[in-house]
Amino acid sequence: MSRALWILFCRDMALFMHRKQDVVTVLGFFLVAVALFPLGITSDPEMLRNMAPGAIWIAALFSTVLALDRLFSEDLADGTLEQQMLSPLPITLVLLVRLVAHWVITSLPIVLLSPVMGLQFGLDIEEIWVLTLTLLMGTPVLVLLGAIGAALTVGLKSSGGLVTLLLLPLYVPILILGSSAVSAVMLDMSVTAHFSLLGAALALSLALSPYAVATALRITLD
Amino acid sequence: MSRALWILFCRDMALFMHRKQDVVTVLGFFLVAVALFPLGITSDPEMLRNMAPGAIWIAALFSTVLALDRLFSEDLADGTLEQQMLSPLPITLVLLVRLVAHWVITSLPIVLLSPVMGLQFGLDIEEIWVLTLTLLMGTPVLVLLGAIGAALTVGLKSSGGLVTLLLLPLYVPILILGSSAVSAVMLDMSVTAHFSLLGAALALSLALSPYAVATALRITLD
Amino acid sequence: MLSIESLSAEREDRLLFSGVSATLSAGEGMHVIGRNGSGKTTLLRIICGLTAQASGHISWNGEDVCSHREAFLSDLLYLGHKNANKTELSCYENLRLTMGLEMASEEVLSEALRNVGLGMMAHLPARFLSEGQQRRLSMARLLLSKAKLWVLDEPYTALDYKAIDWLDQLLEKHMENNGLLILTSHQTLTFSSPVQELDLGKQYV
Amino acid sequence: MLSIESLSAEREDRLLFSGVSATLSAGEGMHVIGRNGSGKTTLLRIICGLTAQASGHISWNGEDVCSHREAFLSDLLYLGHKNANKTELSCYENLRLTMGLEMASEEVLSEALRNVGLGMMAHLPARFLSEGQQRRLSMARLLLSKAKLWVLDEPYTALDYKAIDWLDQLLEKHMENNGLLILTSHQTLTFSSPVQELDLGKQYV
Amino acid sequence: MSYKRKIPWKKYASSTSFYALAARLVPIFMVAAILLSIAGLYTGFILAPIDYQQGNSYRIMFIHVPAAWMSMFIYLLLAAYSIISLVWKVKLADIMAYSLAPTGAMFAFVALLTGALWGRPTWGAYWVWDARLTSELLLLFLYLGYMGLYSAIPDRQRASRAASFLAVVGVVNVPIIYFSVIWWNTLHQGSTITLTGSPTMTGDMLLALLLMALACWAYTIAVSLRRAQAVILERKRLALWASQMSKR
Ligand code: HEM
Ligand SMILES: Nc1ncnc2c1ncn2[C@@H]1O[C@H](COP(=O)(O)OP(=O)(O)OP(=O)(O)O)[C@@H](O)[C@H]1O
Ligand SMILES: Nc1ncnc2c1ncn2[C@@H]1O[C@H](COP(=O)(O)OP(=O)(O)OP(=O)(O)O)[C@@H](O)[C@H]1O
Ligand SMILES: [Mg+2]
Ligand SMILES: [Mg+2]
Repeated sequence: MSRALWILFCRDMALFMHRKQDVVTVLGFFLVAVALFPLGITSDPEMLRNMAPGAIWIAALFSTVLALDRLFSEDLADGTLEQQMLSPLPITLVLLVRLVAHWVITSLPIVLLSPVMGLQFGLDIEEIWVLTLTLLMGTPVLVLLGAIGAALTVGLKSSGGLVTLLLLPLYVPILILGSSAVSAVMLDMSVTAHFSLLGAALALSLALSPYAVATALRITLD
Repeated sequence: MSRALWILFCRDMALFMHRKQDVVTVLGFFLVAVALFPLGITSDPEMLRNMAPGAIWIAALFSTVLALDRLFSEDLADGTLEQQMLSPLPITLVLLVRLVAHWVITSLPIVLLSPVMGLQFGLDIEEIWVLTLTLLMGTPVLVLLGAIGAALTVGLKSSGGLVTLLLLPLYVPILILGSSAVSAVMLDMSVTAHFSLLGAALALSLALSPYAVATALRITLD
Repeated sequence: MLSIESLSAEREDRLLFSGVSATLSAGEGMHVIGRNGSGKTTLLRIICGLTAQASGHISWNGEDVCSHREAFLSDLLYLGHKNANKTELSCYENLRLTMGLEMASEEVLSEALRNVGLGMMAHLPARFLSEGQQRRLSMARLLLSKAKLWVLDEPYTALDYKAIDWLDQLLEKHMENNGLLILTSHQTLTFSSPVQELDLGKQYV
Repeated sequence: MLSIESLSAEREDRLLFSGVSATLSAGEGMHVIGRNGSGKTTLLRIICGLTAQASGHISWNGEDVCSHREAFLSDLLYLGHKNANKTELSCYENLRLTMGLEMASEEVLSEALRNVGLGMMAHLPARFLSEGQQRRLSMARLLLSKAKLWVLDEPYTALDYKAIDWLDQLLEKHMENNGLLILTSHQTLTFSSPVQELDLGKQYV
Repeated sequence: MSYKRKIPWKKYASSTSFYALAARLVPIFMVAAILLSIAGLYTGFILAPIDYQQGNSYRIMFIHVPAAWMSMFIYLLLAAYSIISLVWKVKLADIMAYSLAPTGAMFAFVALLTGALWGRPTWGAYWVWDARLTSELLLLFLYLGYMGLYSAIPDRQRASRAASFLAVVGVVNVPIIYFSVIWWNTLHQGSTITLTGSPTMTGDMLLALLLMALACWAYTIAVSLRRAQAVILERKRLALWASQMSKR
């Protein structure tokens, strides 16, 4: 059983690893998005420093959404999604594994890269720590929630925009938690509240989203 | 001939119009993207006012990139792209028409909505005028340039991110021109330079991009 | 032992077919026929539980497939119109991944590929395969699967005559080993094993 | 009148076929046969100019197709493995759009749809069509096209026997009206018009 | 979840009876809406006294507040119907949810618009990222998402299931959004202006508010019933077409 799941995990990893450009793509998009802020908005260091948490979080959010686009769509097109729905393993577990793999591929690099971004914006070590931690706890939630939207819109020709539209209301609280945690540190305020809330969100979405995704997929595949 | 092109234009419009929700989603995405900035960064009106041009331009850029993802990929998947390459009309014209249609559907709404966004960020009338104008002249360039990347990456399964990567160097100048024009107005500086540059970029991309796109498509289809 | 009781399917309030009943015992085959759009694919998908029926029951070894889903799925192999290959993976990897859970060994996999005539291109990305080769690749799964019930939707599509012969023999063997087979095809079949015909064209109200 | 001179194609420096020569005059057909992966689709795509040949020339009415591309394209109709339907458009709209440049009238279009047995679902989004119905829809284009040269890649796929008969008659008529026809299929064909066979299997190195 | 779906064999009967009922109710509520809004506007814009600090601009409240309230109520209603149609597969519930959405979105939009117009004289800005404004904006997004998804999926049964599911997920999310946004607003010490600048209510104002709220309710009921009728008709047509084509 767990072996089967492990194999499944490897399958997804293998699949992704096979298009290494994907990781590059997501990372690149993240970098680009972050880079756009100084370029487009301001080059005033002080203002940039204040923008940093929000900017980085927004960039991370966009890259997540972008990557979500391909979570199910290809598998639906080439028929592998059907096959997965027909695998004897409990579908929620299968999905959970896939989501974890997806996160490892598309979000983990971002998390690991974020400190560099933080430095670029002139954050100091402690702030960078908090930023990275919030991303580490927040991006899984983004993926888990996003998967619901992706499952609901899979196979529709207008995924991209629609998904974002569906997801933003779900994402706002996370975005707020994440970025405001860093701002709180900037003002030497405590961040325990933020982290406990983030943790709660993570636990909840981990527990619920696989079921939600499974239901959504059943609906859309029907 | 021109009649045929007109029909073609209508074809694309019909195609898009047929999924009216596409327009809605592009708009939705744009709204969402813009809304993320205050949510993620700050709600302080003064700072927001300074961010406004950059924020709105970045949002517009993201929505363009997102929409570009679907410019050719579907047509390739369902085989209509081949059929278009086999149409007796000069391919560059066909492509130009398609790009125009694409812009009308996916970018024009954004341009028309931008004044409202401007108000949300507390810009005054003149600044809003300039913002809208820059978007009106800038977004076509984004689409025309983006099409090249889209055509190059349509074959590989990679998402819009790769396109963004390819195009960032091309996009950045436009972004900077657009947003800095508005900032210039804020400081009561002249914006003629910005506009003439934007115009030049527009003319150039209009003239060249169809050929580039055609070549890229031939390569990917082979 | 698969039994279908008075199954009916509707699409957008339009009745596709109704009152479809059949029982399939070990070693038997069922050839679903009917005009284009008569609902063959829909029927097959309903049997697999991919689409919801409007009414009726399906039971596998006497147990309802919805309530005992996992038991049913572990006995089921479904190959649809789309042949579930990842275009960017090589034939070999494709096969390994789909068969991953059975943990087939290297040799077995390559052997299977050789059997379907893809031995030479085992390490070519699937996107380069021709239509028929893609189909052959997805058929290679049949060689490795231990499932008792095979559900195949137009398996002969795009195959050349040699591949068709090969497939026929394979299906024959499967039924001789007490396997069950449900397939749709517009060709006429020639199996020595008992194969009942289910004509949806008739049901088509 | 189409003439192919010593055409050869290679993929990743693997020679698919070489020295393929043929001439096709008005009213004639050509049936390209060969094992899976022998290069039939590739050949057809080369003829249409979608893929570049390794060597050789193709000329239409004596003019090289590369130099006189637009003249050639206006005489050409190509239907590949994929049947170029927009899933979100209705059958009617699909047909109108693909035939847009010919400006066919309402009645003509609906008539064509009725001919391929989609009359009742003319306004159903194409994504709801079954495989065979999708195929029928793309075949409906043949009814409207004025092209002299038809290039069809496995047109019979997923069609039921009635549709196949219908298509056979249509192709027959096309050739009788001095049309040219190139098609691939794994079935054996029975046309009264002269149809030459081009076997790529032999070339298969 | 089980795959079986019972044939709602009464669906046409029930929907026809509903259609008849609606036909009778719609005019009643329409008239009620008109009368109530006239009365409300009269009390609000003529009887009610000028506000000492805001002058006349505060009178927008009589449109703004009911609209804002409605936009929230309707979303709850929408979610409730969605749950019913998801769990018990009641076609009517789905139709009602579908018909309510546009009205809700409209009210949310009106709330935003009037609020913005109100903000200009009161805050000197059309828009501030105040908690309540922001959450109202997000509510509008929720509506748009529901309608977008519904219209995006061509197969009607799937569309209704998916959209209903989304609505349920959304309603779980509404309180989270509301509080997180408030919290955010208190954290970011940005705009300190909130809606507390509301005038102290006189009897007339309360009455006007009440009347307008009732008017909005009547309007909502009338319009959504009408829309539901239209949907039912359309689906009847489809069923007719279906049966026709089944004939051959
Ligand atoms: C775009 C701008 C605005 C939006 C989106 C908005 C939104 C809302 C919402 C959602 C409510 C209902 C809250 C509830 O009943 O719990 C509300 C009520 C109210 N709003 Fe606004 N508002 C806006 C601008 C304003 C402005 C500028 C004022 C005046 C200073 C104002 C005054 C009020 C008052 C007095 C209430 C009723 C108080 C209450 O019921 O608690 N609003 N608004
Ligand atoms: N949403 C829908 N609305 C109306 N009709 C639908 C819908 N979805 C599918 N159909 C109809 O249901 C039928 C589906 O048939 P199915 O795909 O099972 O046909 P099939 O027997 O497999 O045909 P083929 O031989 O072409 O594969 C088609 O007639 C199609 O028109
Ligand atoms: N990039 C590539 N590298 C190596 N081989 C390739 C590449 N692209 C295509 N091929 C080979 O070229 C052949 C393409 O054949 P084509 O699609 O023309 O076959 P076909 O005759 O149409 O077969 P079918 O009857 O299955 O349609 C296949 O054998 C395929 O393996
Ligand atoms: Mg089928
Ligand atoms: Mg082929």
